[in-house]
Amino acid sequence: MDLMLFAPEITMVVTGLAVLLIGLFLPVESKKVLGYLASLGILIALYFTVASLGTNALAFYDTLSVDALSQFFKIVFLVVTLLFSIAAIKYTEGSKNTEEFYVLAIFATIGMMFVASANDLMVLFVAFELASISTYTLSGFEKNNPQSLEASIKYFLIGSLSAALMLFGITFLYGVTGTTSIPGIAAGAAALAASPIGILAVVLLIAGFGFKIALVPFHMWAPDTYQGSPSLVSSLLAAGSKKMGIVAAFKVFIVALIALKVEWQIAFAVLAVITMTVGNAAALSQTSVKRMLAYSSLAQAGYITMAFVVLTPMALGGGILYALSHGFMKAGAFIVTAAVVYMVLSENKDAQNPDHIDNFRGLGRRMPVTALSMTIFVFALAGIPLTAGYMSKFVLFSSTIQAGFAWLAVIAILNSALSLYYYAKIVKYMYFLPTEGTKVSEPLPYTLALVVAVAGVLAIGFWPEPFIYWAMEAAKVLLAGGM
Amino acid sequence: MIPVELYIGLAAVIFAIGLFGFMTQRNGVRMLMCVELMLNSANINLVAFSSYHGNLTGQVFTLYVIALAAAEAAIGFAILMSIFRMKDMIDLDKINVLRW
Amino acid sequence: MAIGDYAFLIPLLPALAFVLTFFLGKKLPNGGAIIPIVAIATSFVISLLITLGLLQNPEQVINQSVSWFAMLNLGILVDPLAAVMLTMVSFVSLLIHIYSTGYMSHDRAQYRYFAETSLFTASMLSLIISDNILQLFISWELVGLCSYLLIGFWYQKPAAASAAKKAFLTTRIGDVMFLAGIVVLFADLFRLYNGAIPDGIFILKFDEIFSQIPQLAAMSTPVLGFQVNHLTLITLLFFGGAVGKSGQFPLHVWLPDAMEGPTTVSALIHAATMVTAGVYLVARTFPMFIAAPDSLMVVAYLGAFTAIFAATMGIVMNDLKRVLAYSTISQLGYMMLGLGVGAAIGAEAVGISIFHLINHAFFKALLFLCAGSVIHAVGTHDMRQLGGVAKVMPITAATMIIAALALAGIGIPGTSIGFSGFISKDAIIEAAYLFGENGGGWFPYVLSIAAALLTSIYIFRLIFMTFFGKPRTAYGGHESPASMTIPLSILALFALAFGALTTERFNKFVSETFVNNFVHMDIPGLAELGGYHLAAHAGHEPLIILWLPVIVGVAGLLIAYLVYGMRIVNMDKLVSRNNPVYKLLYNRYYQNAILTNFLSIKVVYEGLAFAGRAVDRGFDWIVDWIGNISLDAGDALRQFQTGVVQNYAMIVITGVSLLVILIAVVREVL
Amino acid sequence: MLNKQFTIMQIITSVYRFFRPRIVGMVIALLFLAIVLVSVIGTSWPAIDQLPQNLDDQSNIKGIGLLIFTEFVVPFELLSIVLLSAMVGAIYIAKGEAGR
Repeated sequence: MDLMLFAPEITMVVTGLAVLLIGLFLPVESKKVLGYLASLGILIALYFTVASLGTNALAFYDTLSVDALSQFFKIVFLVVTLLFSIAAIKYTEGSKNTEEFYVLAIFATIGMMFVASANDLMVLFVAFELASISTYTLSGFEKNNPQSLEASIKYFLIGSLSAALMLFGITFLYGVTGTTSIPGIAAGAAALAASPIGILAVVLLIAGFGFKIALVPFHMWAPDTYQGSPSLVSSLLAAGSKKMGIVAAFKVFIVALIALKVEWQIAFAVLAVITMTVGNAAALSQTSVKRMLAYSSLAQAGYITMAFVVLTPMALGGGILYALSHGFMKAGAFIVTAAVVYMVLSENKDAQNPDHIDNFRGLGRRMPVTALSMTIFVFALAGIPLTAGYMSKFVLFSSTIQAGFAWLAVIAILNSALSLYYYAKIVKYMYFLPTEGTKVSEPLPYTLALVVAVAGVLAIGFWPEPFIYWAMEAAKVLLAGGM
Repeated sequence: MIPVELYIGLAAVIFAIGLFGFMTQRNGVRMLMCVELMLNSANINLVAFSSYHGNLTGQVFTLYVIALAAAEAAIGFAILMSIFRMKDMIDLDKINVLRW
Repeated sequence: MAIGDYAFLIPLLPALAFVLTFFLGKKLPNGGAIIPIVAIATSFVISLLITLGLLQNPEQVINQSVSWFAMLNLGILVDPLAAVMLTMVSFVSLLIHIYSTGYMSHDRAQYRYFAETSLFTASMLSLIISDNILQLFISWELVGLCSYLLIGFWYQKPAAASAAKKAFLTTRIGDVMFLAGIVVLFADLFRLYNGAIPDGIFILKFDEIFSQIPQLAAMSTPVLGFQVNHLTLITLLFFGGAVGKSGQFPLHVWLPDAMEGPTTVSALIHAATMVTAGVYLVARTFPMFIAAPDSLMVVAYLGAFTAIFAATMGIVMNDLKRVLAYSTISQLGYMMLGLGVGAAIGAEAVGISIFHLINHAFFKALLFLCAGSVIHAVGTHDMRQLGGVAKVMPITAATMIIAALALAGIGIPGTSIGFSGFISKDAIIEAAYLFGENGGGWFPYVLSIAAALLTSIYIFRLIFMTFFGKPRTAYGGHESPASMTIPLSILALFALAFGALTTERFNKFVSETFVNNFVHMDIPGLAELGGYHLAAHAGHEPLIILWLPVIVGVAGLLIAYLVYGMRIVNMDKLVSRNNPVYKLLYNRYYQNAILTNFLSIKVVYEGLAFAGRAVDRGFDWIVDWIGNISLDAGDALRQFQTGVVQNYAMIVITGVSLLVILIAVVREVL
Repeated sequence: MLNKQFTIMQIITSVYRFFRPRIVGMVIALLFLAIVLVSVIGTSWPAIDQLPQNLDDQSNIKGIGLLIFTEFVVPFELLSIVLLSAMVGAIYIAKGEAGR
C-alpha cells in the first residue's frame, strides 16, 4: 500500500501536532509563527492532494478509498482551512491560546478529509465526530463572550443529538446487512429496500447529515451558532463542515443506499424546497450580517440538495462544483465579517453585536478592499454572471430542467431572485449609506485571505472548464459505484 | 433464544426516553445524560446485531462509540462549566440570547 | 492585417479605460476624462471602419470565437446589425463623454463618474458584439450593474439611492425571465443533441441556435391544457428580459425614476446604452421570433400599447427630464412595434426598427444634453418655473428645437426629405398599417397614429413652456461652454440629416444581417413556421396613410402652440386636482399603486423590492401592507427560532417523524 | 402596530406554557418510538441459528483486538485524534481565566 496516497492527511496530522507542541514553548509575542507554520502545512497538504489528482485506490482493508470524489472534497476542505488559517493569523494576534485555535481547526479538517475518503460507515462516523467535537470547542472559543458560549452549547447539544440519531440509523443498516462497509451495504441493500426499517434508517441518516448540511428542519442550531461563534469559526462551519455533511450524504445515499433511491429522493425533494425557501425568507429581515449569511447558507444548501433529487451526472457535477464555489464565497464572506468585527471592536471594545449591518455603513470608503471583496462574494452568492456562484447555478439549474424537474428549477430560480434583495442590502449599506467613520487600515492577513477567496470565486467564474471537469469526474465516481 | 426484536425494542425505548429527557429537561447536565442514554441505546443495538450476525464488527463499533461518548461528555461538561462560571446556572432554556 | 482583426478592441478599450480611470483618475485633471474619451474614440474609429468595410461587402461579417469551456464559447460577431449599433453607441457615448467634461466639472467624484460610464459603455459594446447568447447575457447583467451604480451616483441623495435600487430590481425581473429563457433554450438544445455534443460546436452561439430553429419550433409541452411551443416560450422569456431592460409596459416604472442620476447618465441610458439593449436582443434573435407562433404579435401589441401609454403621461409631466423619460419609453414602444410588424414584412422589420433606434439615439441624446444644458445653466428642471430660455441660450434652444422636430417626425412623405425621426417613424407606422392589412389587427396602427399626435403635443409643450414666452421666475443663466455646445451641434446635425441621407442604404444593409457568411436564414420560410403571412412589398398604401403621421405631427405642433405658446386656453382650470382626467394622468394612472399591488402577489420578489422601498420612504400604504405580509411570513418563520435548545430538539425529532411518515405515504401512493 | 412580532411571540409563549413542554415532549417521543417499533416489527431480521459458535472459547476479546488492529485500524487511529482534540478543547474551555 502506498502511504503517499495519504500524504495530505499525514501532513495535516504532523502539522497539528507540531503546532500544538511548538506552541507550548513559545512566548505570547512569537506565537504568530504558529499561523505561518499551520498555513504552510495546509499548503503542503494541498499540494499533495492536487498532485495525486487522478489516482484511484482502496487502502487499509478497504476502509478508505482515494478517488476523484474524495480528492475534490479534500481540496475544498483544505482551501477553506487555508483561508481560515491565513485570516486567523490576525484573529489570534496577542492571544495566549493560538495553538489551541489552530490545532482544533486542523483536527477538524482531518476529520472532514477522512469523511471524504471513508469507505466504511465506522470510519465515516468516527471522522464525522472528530470534525464535530473539534468545532464544538472552536465555536465557544471566545469563552468570556456569552454569545460564543451559547453558540457552542447549542451546537454541541444538537450535534450530539444528531450524532445519536445518525448512529441509531447506522445500527439498523448494520443490523440488516451485517456489515458497515459502504460497498457491503450496497450489496445487501435489496433487503433494506424490502423492509420498513429502510425508510427509518434513511431518515435517521438524513437527520444526521442534515444537521451538518443545515437542512430545514435540522438547521435550528445553524443561525444561532454562526452568529455567536467567532466569524472565522463560522466560516469553517459554513464553508467546510457543511461540505463534509454533503460528501457524507453523497457517499452513503448514492453509493450505499441507491436501492432506496425513491425514498431518499422524496425526502430530499421536500427538504430542498423547504430549505431554500425558509433560508431566503428568514434572511430577508435579519440585521445581523452573520445571521443573514447563515440563512443564506441554508438556502445554498437547499440548492446543492437539488443534486440528490435530479441525480444525473451533470446535476451531481453541478452540486459538487457548487460545494467548491460555496466554499470560496461563504468563507470569504465570513472573513469579511471577521474584518468588520475586528474594526468595530478595535474602535469600541464593548460594542454589542459588532456584526450588525449598521457597522457596514460606508464600508466602501472605510475598508475599500474588504468592501469590494464582500461585493464580489455576495454577487457570487446571488449568482451574478462571471462569478463562481453563477457558473455552479447555471450547471445545476440547467441540468435540473433537462432532467425534467422544471418545477424544482423554477422554485430555485425564484428563490435565487428573492435572495438578491438581502444581498443587495449589504451592498447598499457598504456603498450608498453615509458614515461618520474614517478610513481604517485593513489587516494584512484578512486582506490576503480575501484576495485568495476572490481569486477562487473569479477563477471558477471566468475559467470553469477544469473545475467542471474535476467535478464531473467526482460525480462519475458516485454513479459508477451506485448504478 | 430471545428474538432480536426485543433487543431492538429495548434500545428503541431507551432511545425514546433519552429523547424525552433531552426535549424536556432544563438542566444542561441532565441533557448530557440523556445524550449518553441515546448513544448507549444504539450500542445495545450494535451488540445485539453483532451477536445475531455472528461477526464482531458491531462490538468493535460499540467500543469506539463508548470512547466517542466520553470525548463528547468531556467537551460538554467543559462548556457547561464555562457557562456556569459566567451565569451561575446551567438552565439551558434561559440561554436564548441568540434567536430569530 | 484587416481592420476586422481589431474588432475585439472595441469593448476592450473602454474596459481598460475603466481600470485606468478608476485607479489613476483622481490624480489627473478633469477626473482623467481624457482616458475614456481616447479609448471610446478609438473604438468608434474601429467600428466606423468596420461598418464602411461591411458596406462594401456585407457578406464578410467578422466572427472570431474561442472555446470557453465544454460546449460554450466567447467570441465576437460584427455583422451589419452589430456594426451599426457599435458605431452608434461608441459615437453617442463619445459625444456624451466630451460633453460630460463640461457638465461634471464641478463634481468631486469625477473620476468615479468617468470610470463608471466607460465601464457602462464597455459592457454595452460587449453586449452588442457577442456572438453567443451567454456572453450577451453576462454583458447584459453588467450593463444592469453599471446602471445601478450610475443612477445612484449621487448616493448621498436618498431619492437617487432608492431610484438606483428600483432600476436594478425592476430590470432584474426581466433578467430572471431572460435567464430562464436561456436555461430552457440550453436544455432544449442539449436534448436535441441527446447530450452528445460534437467537439467544436458551441451550442449557445447564434448560428448554432438559428440552425436549430425548425427543431425547436417542433417541440412543445402541455401546460394547463395548452400546447406551449418551446420556441414561443423561449422567445417570450427573452422578450420578458427586453421588456425589463427597454422599459416596456409594465416594467417601465424604473425609467422615469432613473432621472436621479446626472443628466448625462440619463442621456447615456436613454440614447445609447441601456434601454436599446432590449430592442437589440429582439433584433438579434429575430429569426427565432419570426419562427415562433404568436411571439411577434405580443411584441407588436405591447410595443404599440407602450407607445401610447407613455405618450399620454408625457403630456402632463412638469419636470423637463421626466417628459423626456416618458418620451423614451414611448419611442421604445415604437421600436418594439417596428420589430413586431416583422410578422407582416419579414426581415425588413429589423431594418426599420434599428433605423429608428439609431435616429432616436441621436435626437434623444440631443434632447437630454440640451435639457442638461438648461438645467446646468438655470438650476431647475421644473418647466413651470422656466420660460424664455431661448433668449439666454440660443444655441441650446436651436438644437433642442431641431431635436423636437425630429422626434415629432416632421417631413414630406413620399420623398426622403425630412428630419431623421420622420423617416424612421413613418416607416414603422406604415409597416403597422401593412400589419393590420395582413390580418394582424388594426390596434397597433391606430395606437401608433394616436401616439404620434401625442408625441408632437408633449414635445412642443416642452419647447414652448421652456424656451418661449416670458420667464416665469427669475433665474440667472448663460450659454453653456463650448465643450457642451459642440457636441450639441454635432448631434443636431445628425438629428437633422442622418435619416434623410442614409435611408436608402440603411434598411437594406441591416436587413442583410441574416444572410451572409455567418448565417443564412430563410426568413420567409421561418415565417411560415411561425404562421405569419408576409406581405408583398410596401409602397402601395393609400395617400392618406402616407400623410397621416405628418398631419398629426403638425397638428400636435399647432395644438401645443395654441395652448402653451399663445395661451388661448386657460390651462389652470384644466390642470387642477379637480379634473379627474388630469388627476388620473398626473398620477401616472396610479400605476405605482396598481402595479405594485398586482406584481407583489404574482412576483413575491417585486413585492419585497417595493416593500423595502416603502419602508425607506413611508410611501404607499398598499405597498406597505403587502410588504408587511411578506416580511411577516419571514418573521413568522423566524418565530420558530425561539433560541431554546430543547425546542430545537423537538423540531428535529418532529421533522424526523414526519419525514418517515411522509416517505411511507408517498411510497404507498406511487 | 407597536410590535406585531411581540404579540405573535406572546401567543406562542402562552400556548407553549399552556401545553407544558413535558406533554409536547412526551407526545413527540412516543410518536418517534411508535415509528421505530412499527418499522422494527415490520422487518424480518436475519439471524444465525445458534450462539456462541465456539463453545471452547466464549471470550471474544481476541477477536475484537484483532479487528481493531487490522480491519478497523483507521477509526482507531482517528479516535486517538478525537481524544486528543477533546482533551485540548475541554482543557481550554474549562480553564478559568485568572481573576474570574
